[in-house]
Amino acid sequence: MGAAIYIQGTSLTVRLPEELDHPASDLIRKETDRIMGQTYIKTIIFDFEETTFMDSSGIGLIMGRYRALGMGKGCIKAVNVSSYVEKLLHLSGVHKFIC
Amino acid sequence: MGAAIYIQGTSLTVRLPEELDHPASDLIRKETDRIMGQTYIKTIIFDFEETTFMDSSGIGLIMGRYRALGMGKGCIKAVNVSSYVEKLLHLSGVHKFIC
Amino acid sequence: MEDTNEMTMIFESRPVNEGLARIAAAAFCTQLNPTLEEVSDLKTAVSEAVTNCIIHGYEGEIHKIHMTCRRQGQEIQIDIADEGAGIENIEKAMEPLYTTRPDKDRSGMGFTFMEAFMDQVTVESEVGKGTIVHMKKIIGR
Amino acid sequence: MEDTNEMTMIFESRPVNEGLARIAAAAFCTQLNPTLEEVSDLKTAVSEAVTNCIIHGYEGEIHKIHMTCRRQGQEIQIDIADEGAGIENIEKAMEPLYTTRPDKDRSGMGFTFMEAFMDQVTVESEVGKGTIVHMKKIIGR
Ligand SMILES: Nc1ncnc2c1ncn2[C@@H]1O[C@H](COP(=O)(O)OP(=O)(O)O)[C@@H](O)[C@H]1O
Ligand SMILES: Nc1ncnc2c1ncn2[C@@H]1O[C@H](COP(=O)(O)OP(=O)(O)O)[C@@H](O)[C@H]1O
Repeated sequence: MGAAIYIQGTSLTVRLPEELDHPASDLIRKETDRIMGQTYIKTIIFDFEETTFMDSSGIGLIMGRYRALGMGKGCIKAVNVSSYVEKLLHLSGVHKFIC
Repeated sequence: MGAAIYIQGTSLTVRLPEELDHPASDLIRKETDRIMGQTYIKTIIFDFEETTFMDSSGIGLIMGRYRALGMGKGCIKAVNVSSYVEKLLHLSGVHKFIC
Repeated sequence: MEDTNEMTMIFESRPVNEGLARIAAAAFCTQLNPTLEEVSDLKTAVSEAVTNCIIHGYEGEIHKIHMTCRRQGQEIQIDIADEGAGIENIEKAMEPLYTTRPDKDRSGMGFTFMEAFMDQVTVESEVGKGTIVHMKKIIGR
Repeated sequence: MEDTNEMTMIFESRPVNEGLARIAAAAFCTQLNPTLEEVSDLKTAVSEAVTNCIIHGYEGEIHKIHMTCRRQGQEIQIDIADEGAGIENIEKAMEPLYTTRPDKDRSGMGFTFMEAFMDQVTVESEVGKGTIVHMKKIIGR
């Protein structure tokens, strides 16, 4: 149900929750920022496997992490993306900086 | 999702819907009454397999069919009853005239 | 953490809205981490009260029903009100198996179920003015 | 068959109620036999409008949000309103990527998503008075 975050070397995997809305995004943002303040992270992998709902708060979360990685210096990945999440990533243009 | 009704000889099987509430009970009542006006029915089997929600409208449906069968002349059965449906059948006393 | 919350839903007395009221009350209640059984209890109680507004309060006419859900810690309060026919004798109405509409296959178990599934049920009613049912339940005992 | 219906939900501007509003709007819409995609579209649009009331309208303070859902045949209308800060320049606010809260990781895509997923979106707002978003969508095209 909730999110889970794993660190492997310089890579962070965020298993996103079922509903990636404003309160869920806020929680994940705080947790990833905390980790990135302690550990050098180069890659963030967002795993959408469980995610059945998302709104623009999820887009804000990804954009913000992209900025936090230094705008293209790091790498953002999105995996297990449903056609619905895909639609939102495209509409927002966020898919362009997913590597 | 919806209800389904089958006739086999003098026995009627009613596959109850997921939500056995007031509108659902009304529909089933009309359909069973129509059938019982045309065909001689001695046994009614209520199949709760799909039913995850019920309220007192479902109890009214069973009581009414019991009356329509001639108060104990026929036989009412309840099959695939969950513990939740069981609770409502007991609370209402309807389990006493289920044969 | 937030431990109070409130919402009111105002909807037309159409049978299709009985399910809507159940879903909204159940969704409101998820904040309290209820068990599946607690959710079922709540949905049944809400369903009884809303069905009564539609069948007995408004007798099939389309008017407004009000449902208010309030949370105070682990207690949930639900009020369901109509401005319909009202109840002459509340005590009698609350007896098991008592119904004024056996013709509609009502079982007379509505109030009995509400009382069985909630911790407290009180009814205010005035003939010609309407009825309000107050229900309370502690979640997570 | 009934082909009109209406409900209003009034709830506090707590983030936990964003999910409640989505569920209620989706449940209201089931009468129109929507596809899964239509339900997702509706939920996203409702989520955007309600989140905006909470973050921008009331800036985290707890006040009331109103959501009205109306059905007319296969059309669903949803109005979502707050009595908060209001919007100075609506045209600018509706531009993709425009946000006044980048500090809160807002993407500026809220109105863009509402417009993408609904057939019609209009906004009325007055600074210091509040904002109302009107949305329409035909279900089952
Ligand atoms: N909202 C209401 N408005 C008017 N009368 C009501 C209302 N709710 C209940 N009643 C009266 O109380 C009686 C008992 O209600 P209840 O126990 O729910 O059983 P049932 O709905 O099966 O009749 C009803 O038959 C009706 O006469
Ligand atoms: N209900 C509202 N009350 C006040 N301002 C609002 C409201 N809704 C939107 N706005 C303003 O419009 C801007 C754009 O909104 P939107 O497209 O949803 O993006 P975001 O929510 O990501 O900022 C917001 O940043 C805010 O300044």
